[in-house]
Amino acid sequence: MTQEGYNPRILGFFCHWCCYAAADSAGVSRYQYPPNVRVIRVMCTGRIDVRFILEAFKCGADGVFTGG
Amino acid sequence: MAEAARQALEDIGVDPERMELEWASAAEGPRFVELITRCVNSIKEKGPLGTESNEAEEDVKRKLEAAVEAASASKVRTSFGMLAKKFHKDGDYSPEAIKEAVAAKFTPAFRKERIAQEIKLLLKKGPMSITKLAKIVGSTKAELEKIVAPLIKKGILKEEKKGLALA
Amino acid sequence: MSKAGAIMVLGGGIAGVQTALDLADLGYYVYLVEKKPYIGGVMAQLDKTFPTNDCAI
Amino acid sequence: MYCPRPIADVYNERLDITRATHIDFPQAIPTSYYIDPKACLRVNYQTCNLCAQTCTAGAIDFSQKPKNLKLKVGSVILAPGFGRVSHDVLEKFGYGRYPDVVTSYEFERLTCASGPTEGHLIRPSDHTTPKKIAFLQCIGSRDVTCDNGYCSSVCCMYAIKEASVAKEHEPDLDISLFFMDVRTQGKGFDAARKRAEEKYGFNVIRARVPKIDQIDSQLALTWTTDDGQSHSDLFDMVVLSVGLDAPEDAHAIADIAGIELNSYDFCKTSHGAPLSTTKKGVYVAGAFQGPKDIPESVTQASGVAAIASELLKEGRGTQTVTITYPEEDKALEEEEPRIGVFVCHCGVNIAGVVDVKAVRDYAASLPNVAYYEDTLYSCSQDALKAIAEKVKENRLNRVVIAACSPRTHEPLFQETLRSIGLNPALFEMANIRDQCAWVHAQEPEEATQKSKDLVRMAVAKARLLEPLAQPTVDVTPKALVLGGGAAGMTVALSIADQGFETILVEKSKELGGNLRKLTWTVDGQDARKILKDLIKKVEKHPKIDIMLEAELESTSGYVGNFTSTVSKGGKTEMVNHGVLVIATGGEEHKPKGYCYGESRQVVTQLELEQKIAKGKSAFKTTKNVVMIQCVGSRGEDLQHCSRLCCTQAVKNALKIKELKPETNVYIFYRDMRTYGFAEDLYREARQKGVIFLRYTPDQKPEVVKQGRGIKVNAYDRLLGEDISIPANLVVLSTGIAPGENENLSKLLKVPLTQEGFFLEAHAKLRPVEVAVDGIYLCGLAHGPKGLEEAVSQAKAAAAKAAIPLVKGKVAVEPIVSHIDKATCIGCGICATLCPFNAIQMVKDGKRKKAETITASCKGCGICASHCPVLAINMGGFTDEEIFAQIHAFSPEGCGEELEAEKK
Repeated sequence: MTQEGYNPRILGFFCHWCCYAAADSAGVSRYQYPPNVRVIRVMCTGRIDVRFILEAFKCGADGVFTGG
Repeated sequence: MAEAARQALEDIGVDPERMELEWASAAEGPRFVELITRCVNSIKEKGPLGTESNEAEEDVKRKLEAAVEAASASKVRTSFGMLAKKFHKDGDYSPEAIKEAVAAKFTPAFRKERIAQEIKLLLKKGPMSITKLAKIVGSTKAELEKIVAPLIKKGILKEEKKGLALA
Repeated sequence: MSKAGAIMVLGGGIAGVQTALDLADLGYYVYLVEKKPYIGGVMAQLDKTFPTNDCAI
Repeated sequence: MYCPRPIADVYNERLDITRATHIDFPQAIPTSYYIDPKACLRVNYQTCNLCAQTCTAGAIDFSQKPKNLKLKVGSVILAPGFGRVSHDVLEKFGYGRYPDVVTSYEFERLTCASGPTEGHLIRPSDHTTPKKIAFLQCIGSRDVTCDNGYCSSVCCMYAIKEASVAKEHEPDLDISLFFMDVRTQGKGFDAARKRAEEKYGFNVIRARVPKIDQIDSQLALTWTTDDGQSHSDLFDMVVLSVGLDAPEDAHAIADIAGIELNSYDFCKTSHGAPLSTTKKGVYVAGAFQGPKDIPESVTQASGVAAIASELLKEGRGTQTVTITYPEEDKALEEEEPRIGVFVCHCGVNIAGVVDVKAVRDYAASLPNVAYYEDTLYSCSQDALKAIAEKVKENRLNRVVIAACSPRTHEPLFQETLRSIGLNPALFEMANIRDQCAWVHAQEPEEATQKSKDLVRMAVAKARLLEPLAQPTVDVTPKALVLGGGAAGMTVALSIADQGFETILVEKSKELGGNLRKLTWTVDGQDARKILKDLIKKVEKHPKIDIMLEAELESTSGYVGNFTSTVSKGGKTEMVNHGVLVIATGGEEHKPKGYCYGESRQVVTQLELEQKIAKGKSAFKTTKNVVMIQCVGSRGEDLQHCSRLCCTQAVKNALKIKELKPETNVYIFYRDMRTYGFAEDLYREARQKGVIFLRYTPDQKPEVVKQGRGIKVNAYDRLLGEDISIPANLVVLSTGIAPGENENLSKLLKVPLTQEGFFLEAHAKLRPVEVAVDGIYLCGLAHGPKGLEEAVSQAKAAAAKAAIPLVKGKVAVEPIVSHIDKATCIGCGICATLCPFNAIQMVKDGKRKKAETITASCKGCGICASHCPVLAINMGGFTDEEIFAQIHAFSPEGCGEELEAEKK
């Protein structure tokens, strides 16, 4: 069912201490991964409110990735 | 929080798996890359928003708008807060317990508020009959009437011959 | 003899610079003496450093 | 540049030409041009003077003469680093004759983005890209012919790093590395070596290449491997991994400072006091004390700071100058947002993938952006100054920098903002390097588009940023040290000597830890005397309170204000302290197999040392001693290499030969890792007849019972056949396993590495600190190391731990929760959920309201996301800011007007 050229837009909420740090360490070792994710850094996943996720979809996100 | 978000998405016809909650520690670069790649591919499989409920983009947007409003309403947020407090106290954070508690306490409150908000948005374009409203909103007529009744009493909505309308 | 509050560090490589920083934090005035016109010693000539591979400068 | 006088560019290893007036590299500190007095025509021949005339700032004054300054100082610290291996050693390998034979320094400059070739790896002879490269190890090291008999400890690891970087530049390079032993014994080094070998497919050859010949444009190498076969091959380029020599002016320094040097002209020190020279008040740190890697140099540097601080306790603070920051420009901050956007090239790291100019021009189109610019290295000294000036000139009150990760560089840029009177919270970073350019290298268009989106989101958030106060909190001037081994005692002593109360908590009923099991140190000192002195000093010290048979129950609070409960003999004691040092040590790994435990003749190295301590009588019947290295280590029970077992084995072997020269001693090894000056012991052992046999993991020696005795079967690589040695004593060199760190790690929220040791904040730059502020780490708890390194690390931890105690105040993170009293309905959800109990319910009139304890708040935001009436907002991460970022996420924006109406 995947149309060719369909490039999903995904919003990521990354916790500063863990997931954001994991993303940095993936960068340092130059692992490659698809560029569809845009990241919003938060101090902890606990900060993420259900409103943020619904708002993300409302603003055109096809997927939300919350990383703790 | 994630379970509440999933059930909220389900309520408005969006595939809950579009929202992922994953854990990757500071030292787990490779694991992070797998998670992201898998997430991107799974969303690619699902296609753009609204594919699963084959609704027009405009309808999906309206449902999401109503959902955000509902998630900001203090009644709904209090039920969410109390839930978190209960879990904090008895400490049973197993997925089943969370799923069941959210379904019992949070989702009904959320659904009621979401439908109320969606009705207000729909009626902005003019009056509409109960049956049509119920179909769009995705609820039974009875459920709709129960939600609409207090709104009429409070004078937010009024009944006209063509159906319901904003007061 | 009152103890002086200043210390001289000979050499401005990674060791000299780190000692100077720590001594300043510990409340001492530091004279950092370096032969070359820049500090950083050999480490400044390195391209990347293990393990994080960010630039050595 | 106007200077007509060309000279060789020493910074770039003479691969480039520069002028007498030059700056070595743009990020040099101090960032000013330098006139080389030896080369300058004006200074030597009183001609020219071109530069003085053209310098608009009139900054050149040739009348300046070198002046002698007399400085009154309380202590001198020698950190002159190391010298270069002499040229004649390099000439043996054709260096100087064949242009494609380069040293490892030159290789670093060739691969460096700001180097003479902008990072393109080329052969100096014909500037073509090499296809086959050979790395030769131990050049000017482990080589008695040029009296550098020691091992430089660093070349194996840096060769593998350089080879990996080369493969990144030219993926289809064929690289061979010629090792004698592969000595990658640092923390995490072995794992990195294995990963590099698998990922890049280096061929590792165990042979020492005697000489190199040039055959038309290529270099011919011949070598023989230990199975007797000889090989030869052609390479496009050969890199000589040069070792670390003593500094050229070592003798001059020694005479002036009045200190003694050791036989290799490095500074003479002892394992018990590795940082003190032979003269009191003069200390040494870094490579001048002995060839070492950057993490050890940094550790010793902090260690020396502790010793100097102990010596000059009374002089502390008498001559310091404190920086004062200009008053915050409140008016500017209240004005409507004027954002400055700086997009960084980061050399080739970002600009190599992302079209930086396009991102910069895109930023210009965003609302409220009053200034935009791209910078080559925005984190360098000169760029920071330039950014500060632009912010002042254009009266900017928000700054967005699109570069690397805020986790590493945010404090640096915030410091620049503070220095020009702008609140550091008015700053946001877009991570277009670690999370964009570096990970989408093959997709430049998407990476550029992603960078634009990230900049748009950062600007959207920047628009709403508000200044945040930076409160400071007092520090309890007391330290808590966990673990009473060599490291723990050294830390406690050092902090106490620096003038602060210290509590030393030890689980067992006596101090000493693993040091109790040693009799001699590697450099022959009496370990038991060191132990006795340490214990005496600790017990006698007025400022140290020892708690034996005690364990930490719980710890709460934050740097400067910890409260811990320690249980001792059934009852618990509350302790308030400012800092905490983890020195809980490690254990000797008990091996499985090799008949250990089944026969009294199979012992571990520590057990052997205790046996040797009994003297000759213990070896009456011993004729054959067989030692086996890496038992249970490097991939068996323990993944890591424990760094000191080789040196320990050689030390014990020499002791046996001393007691009873006619004993035969065999040592089976995978890599003899007697790094640093311990190489001399390895040579001495060979001279005394100890037989060293190499084995590979797939042909491990086995210990087999034979009637009442035991024998060792193994494959001898030199003879090429199986051998069997009847042994009276088999000694297993087992590694160092971590103590049970799990519960302490959970208790203090300090992460562990995969091997189970504590994870330090940064391997190179913060080796003795951990992620949690106010908690420090040293000794075997950080990783396996010898006594000398454990003592240096303990002193370093003492220096770092003393800093908050000396300052007396600690600045608390500005990102805390703010509760709006009017909206709060006192439901108490936030207070219950807060994991740091940083919210309390207070009486406000007759109703209850929630209130934040700013000092304990960690800024996680759980309260904000669970407040039913949205009364709580987080500094720097308010709901509006996050919503703004979500809206900026989609290019066409989404219902801004709805957003306005909702507020």
